[in-house]
Amino acid sequence: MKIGKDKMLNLYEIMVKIRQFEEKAKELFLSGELGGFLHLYNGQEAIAAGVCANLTDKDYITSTHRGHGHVIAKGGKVDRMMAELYGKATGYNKGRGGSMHIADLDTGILGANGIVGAGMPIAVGAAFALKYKGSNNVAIAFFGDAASNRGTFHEAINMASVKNLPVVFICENNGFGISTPQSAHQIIKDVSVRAGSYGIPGITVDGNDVLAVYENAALAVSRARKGEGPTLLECKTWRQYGHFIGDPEKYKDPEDQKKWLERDPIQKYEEKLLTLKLVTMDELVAIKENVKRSIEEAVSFGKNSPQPSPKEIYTDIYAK
Amino acid sequence: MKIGKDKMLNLYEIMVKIRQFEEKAKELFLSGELGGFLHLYNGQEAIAAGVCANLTDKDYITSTHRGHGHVIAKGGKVDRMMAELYGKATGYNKGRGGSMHIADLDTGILGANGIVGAGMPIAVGAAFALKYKGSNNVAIAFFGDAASNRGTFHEAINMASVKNLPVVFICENNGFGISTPQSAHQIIKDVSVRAGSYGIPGITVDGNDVLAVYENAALAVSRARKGEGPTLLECKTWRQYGHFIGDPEKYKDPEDQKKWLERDPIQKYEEKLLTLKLVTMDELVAIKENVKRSIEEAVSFGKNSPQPSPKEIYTDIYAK
Amino acid sequence: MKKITYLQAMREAVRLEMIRDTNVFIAGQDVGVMGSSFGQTAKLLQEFGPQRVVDTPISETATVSLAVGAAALGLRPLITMEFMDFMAVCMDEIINQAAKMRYMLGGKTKIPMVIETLCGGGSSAGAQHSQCLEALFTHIPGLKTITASTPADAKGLMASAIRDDNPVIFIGHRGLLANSGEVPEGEYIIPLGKADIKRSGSDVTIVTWSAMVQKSLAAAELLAKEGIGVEVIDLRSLIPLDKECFLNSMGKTGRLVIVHEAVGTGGFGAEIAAIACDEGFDLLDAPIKRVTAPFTPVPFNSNMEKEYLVNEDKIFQAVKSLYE
Amino acid sequence: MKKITYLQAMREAVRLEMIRDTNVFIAGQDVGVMGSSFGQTAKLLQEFGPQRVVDTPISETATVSLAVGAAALGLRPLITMEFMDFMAVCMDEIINQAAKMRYMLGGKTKIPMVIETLCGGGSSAGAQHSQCLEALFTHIPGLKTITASTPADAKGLMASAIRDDNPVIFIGHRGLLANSGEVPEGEYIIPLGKADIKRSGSDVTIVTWSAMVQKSLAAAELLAKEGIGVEVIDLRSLIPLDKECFLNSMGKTGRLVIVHEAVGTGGFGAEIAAIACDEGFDLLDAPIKRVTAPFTPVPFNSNMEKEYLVNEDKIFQAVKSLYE
Ligand SMILES: Cc1ncc(C[n+]2csc(CCOP(=O)(O)OP(=O)(O)O)c2C)c(N)n1
Ligand SMILES: Cc1ncc(C[n+]2csc(CCOP(=O)(O)OP(=O)(O)O)c2C)c(N)n1
Ligand SMILES: [Mg+2]
Ligand SMILES: [Mg+2]
Repeated sequence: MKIGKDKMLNLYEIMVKIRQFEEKAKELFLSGELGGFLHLYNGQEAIAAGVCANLTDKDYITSTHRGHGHVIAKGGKVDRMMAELYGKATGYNKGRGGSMHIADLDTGILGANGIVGAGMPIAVGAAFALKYKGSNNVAIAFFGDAASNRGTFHEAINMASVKNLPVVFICENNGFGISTPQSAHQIIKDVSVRAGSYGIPGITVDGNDVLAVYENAALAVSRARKGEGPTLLECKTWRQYGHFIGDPEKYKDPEDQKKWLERDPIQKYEEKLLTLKLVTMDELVAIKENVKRSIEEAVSFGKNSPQPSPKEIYTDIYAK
Repeated sequence: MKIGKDKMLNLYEIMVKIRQFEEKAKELFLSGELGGFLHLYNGQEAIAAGVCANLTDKDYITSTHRGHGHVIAKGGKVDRMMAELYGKATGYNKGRGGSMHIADLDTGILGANGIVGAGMPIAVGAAFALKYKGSNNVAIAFFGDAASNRGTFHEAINMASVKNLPVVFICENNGFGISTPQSAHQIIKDVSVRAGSYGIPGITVDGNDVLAVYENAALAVSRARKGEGPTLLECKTWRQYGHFIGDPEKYKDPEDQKKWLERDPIQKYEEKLLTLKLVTMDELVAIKENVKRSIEEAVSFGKNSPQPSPKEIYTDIYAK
Repeated sequence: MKKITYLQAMREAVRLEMIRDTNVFIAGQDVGVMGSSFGQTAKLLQEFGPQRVVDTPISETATVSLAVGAAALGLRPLITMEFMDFMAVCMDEIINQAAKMRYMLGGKTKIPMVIETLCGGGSSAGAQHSQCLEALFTHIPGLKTITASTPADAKGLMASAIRDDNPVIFIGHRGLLANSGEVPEGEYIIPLGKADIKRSGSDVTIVTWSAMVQKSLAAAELLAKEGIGVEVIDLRSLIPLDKECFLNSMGKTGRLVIVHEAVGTGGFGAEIAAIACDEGFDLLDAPIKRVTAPFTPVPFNSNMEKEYLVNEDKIFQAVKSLYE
Repeated sequence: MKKITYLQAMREAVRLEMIRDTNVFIAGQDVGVMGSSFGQTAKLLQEFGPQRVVDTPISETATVSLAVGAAALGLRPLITMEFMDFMAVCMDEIINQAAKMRYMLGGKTKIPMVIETLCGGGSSAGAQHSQCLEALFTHIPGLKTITASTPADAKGLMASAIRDDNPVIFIGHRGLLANSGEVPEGEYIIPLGKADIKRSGSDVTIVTWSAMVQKSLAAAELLAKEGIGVEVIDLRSLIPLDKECFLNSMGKTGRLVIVHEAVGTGGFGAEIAAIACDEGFDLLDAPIKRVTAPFTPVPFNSNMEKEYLVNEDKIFQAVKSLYE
């Protein structure tokens, strides 16, 4: 797989953007500026970045409760996102959705989702429509290891397989569903083996290696674009924080946590870029600084945007 | 696997009993004596017979809309069943359930079920209770090929696997869900491959060969009894009639129908018993005659039993 | 006007909308070769091909969500669910996804989709194949919930449902499928949210829908003989609800009886009563009566089921009780 | 009496019942090591072991059915569902299996099981984590549906729910978890089906439940200052329903206001109104008012959510409107 320097730096920038967005969101949440629930994506950045780098605005994704990373990688703007976390009128959902429901159809983001496993079959519906219209665009469903035990996983993938739809199922196996370790929710080690139930390819990759994710997602996306049907791609990773901000994480083994933090996807990628001499440290720092500015702008955009009128709650329940 | 003559004849008798029960039910339904929906088991007798021959009254089964065969094989009495088809007070459900809901907890029959796929996780619950109580009894879930695409299939088997429960999942793959051929509802050929998704054994057997079913079910049941967890056993078979009585079956290829009728499970087994010289034709005829008498008695029991009082509908909604 | 059956009318509306708009497609179990269990989609596969008449696996959650995703991208799915009871297996997809998506997105999408289903008892189909569960949907903002009592209504409302830009639950009734009646040919649209006065009268208002319209009309006939003039209002659309229609009628009659096949407790009839005794309180001369199924599952035995179901006599008695 | 929180009271009841009857077990997501997201099952794993405190995969349909099967075999499962909204994913298991099994079997089994869930808004949790969906269950014969507004009620009703031989939906409220109050120590049972008069008054009857009890009491306080005596009835158990309690109260007051957090249309408040304007018609001096959420999904923005939720002022205004 050939990948140019621009793309490689782009992957880096996106991962950094996700990381900084999440750190800022955490800070704002802990200081009481943001409400609701906050599920952070830290540690999993390579997956959203690596997968979405294969997509255009005309491809679609469905996301999860842990959706910020997917939205950023798919082209969501951090200011509109931050405004949505603030519940402001300028947010992607005009303040009506919040962190768990960010969506933007213009960039192909069908939405984060508060119901675990609900996004998968919606992505199948998007893929159905793309095929129906004769386009060669694709749909991507992101979901977690624990979500792979919901009936929707099974029904969605079987439907996609039997209808040969252009959809890629991305399992982000971070080893936990809230406090429940993978070994307590399924006895299989690799979620990708479940592809066999639907006669489709199933692949497991290192989800902390953005290039591995990128390359394998490229293959899956290209299969889908060529009309060869769905793929199940599992990316092994680690949730660096608790399930939500506020979770004391007592169930985590500190050894595991340590081991995985040493394998931080951004750190690892930085090292690779430097080792390959593709960039200088200065370039990386410049990227980070740039991102930092954009996140700061996003925060002030969110903070300073107007509140929606409370009376707006009575609108948009029905179309027309 | 050793199997004595008595058991072999017993298998035969049960298959014959199921067949005759179904033929009689069809006749009564077409003549307008029975109401509701009627889904017949003809052609699949070897499965219920072969599986249930491994069970005692203290083992449990959950069944489907096509449940008569399972109930008979599990020890259900044909007179109480026929009375239930008639909706009579003496029926297993006092006339409140009908064909699609026959149940009898005393013989471990947790019930036919009108919702496709609903029985599987209920069997898992029974298995949970059996393990909880420290017994070595098992639960069996019968279901069809098309039911294997419901989310309940996935959730039930994963739950059984991760909790290591004593349950056996019996897929009766008769090639259709109503009019939809297997190839149109899933691209896999063998439902048993889905066992891989749960790290449990998956086996496919000829569902028209009662001894093959018996032997493989014996292995699966004994695994479960020994605490070794669930098995997925797929039995390939054929629904000799339409989905329900009244279905014109235009979707069936007459060639397939012909081919499968030649492989009728009862016919084949008769031939085997005779070839092995285990029985004489006279003995077989005697069994059939006996069964015929019992079915006739069942019909007159059903017909002559009292109607439940309509006012009874207001009872038994709640316990106590 | 041509006389056709309720079933044919439903199918005709679907067919005409499919001709009119290539974004309309059907997905459901056995909709193709078999034309569905009751013939709802007969021959549509031959006319529109497998891309637009899509047989699905028994995977209701995936099927409803397929519609949600496809609708968000501009298609207009019609999903079939042969028995309303089965909708329990895909409630999340209906009430948490389809119903809420537009709102949660700040109004920046629409989800035009129809779930066509059949409800109703009377054929010894038992507790899991006979329910009228409209009340599970009328409580959910974002859904429209409609019913039809005649072939003409079935056609006009189905066409409107398909053209509507929101998720619509179209609830047909199995017991009405074979009824025939005059139905306008060609394009025929009945706007959602308009009730229909199926019989005029000035003494008592009956508010009802679906198969209970016929039973109410039969009871009204009997009551007329006793000198009681009954106005029978067929709500047709439960959400959106045409409350002006029944409040107006109450202004005339001062008496309200609500008739539905579903279980009474928590049924949609309670909502009608609640509106009536708030907004129509001053119009009321008598208690509001509901004639409904009792609070029990649907029994199999046909005598039991008769006891369970609403019939003319129960309606007749309820109306008469207002005069005691 | 000891003062403990609502959350502690729920947990205490569960714990005592687990000590009392070894057939009682808990199954749900993260009930073990984590003790559930809000601490509902804290330390029960340590006390009762993994056989009786069972962490489940995210498989609600399998979990509810596990309870149904286990209950049919004589165990007494308690299933936890952290947000009531999630119950949409296992509706078939609740309404078509658990609720109907006993009836369909001619009464020859019982299904003693509890689903413990939490409802309610007020924390910007959004449209899929804030709903009050009791009306989806109160319409289903075979289920009992109960709520609790105080720590003492939470304890007494939870204990009864676990001892009940039927499927019970126990609906706690997230907004009440941290409230504390006096709770009897040791075994404490409140029979299901008995409403509780939380405040006496002779001018207006408020029927309410769950977190709206507190709001209603607050409004009653304000109304008292205006000389309006409000009787606040906490239904506690919706099914079975203690209609005598509110009909009696109406006999005294002649005025009824119903307050609930759920969406009004098709909410359980409609059922109360429907009963009141049938069986209590002659007692009524004024229209029946409902104070509920509007017909919209729950918005995220906290000002919007405030606009959405019922509060003291809305209740106050509704009561006052009866005097205009
Ligand atoms: C149907 C449903 N059940 C339970 C929940 C509560 N819940 C939210 S996230 C979560 C864990 C999800 O784990 P996983 O799918 O692995 O994703 P991760 O959180 O690890 O990213 C649970 C149980 C829910 N939102 N929806
Ligand atoms: C959830 C649900 N969806 C659809 C149906 C309607 N239905 C009844 S039987 C059936 C086909 C079942 O096929 P399979 O599981 O292969 O069993 P078979 O009928 O072949 O024995 C369908 C679609 C139902 N009862 N429940
Ligand atoms: Mg996870
Ligand atoms: Mg089949």
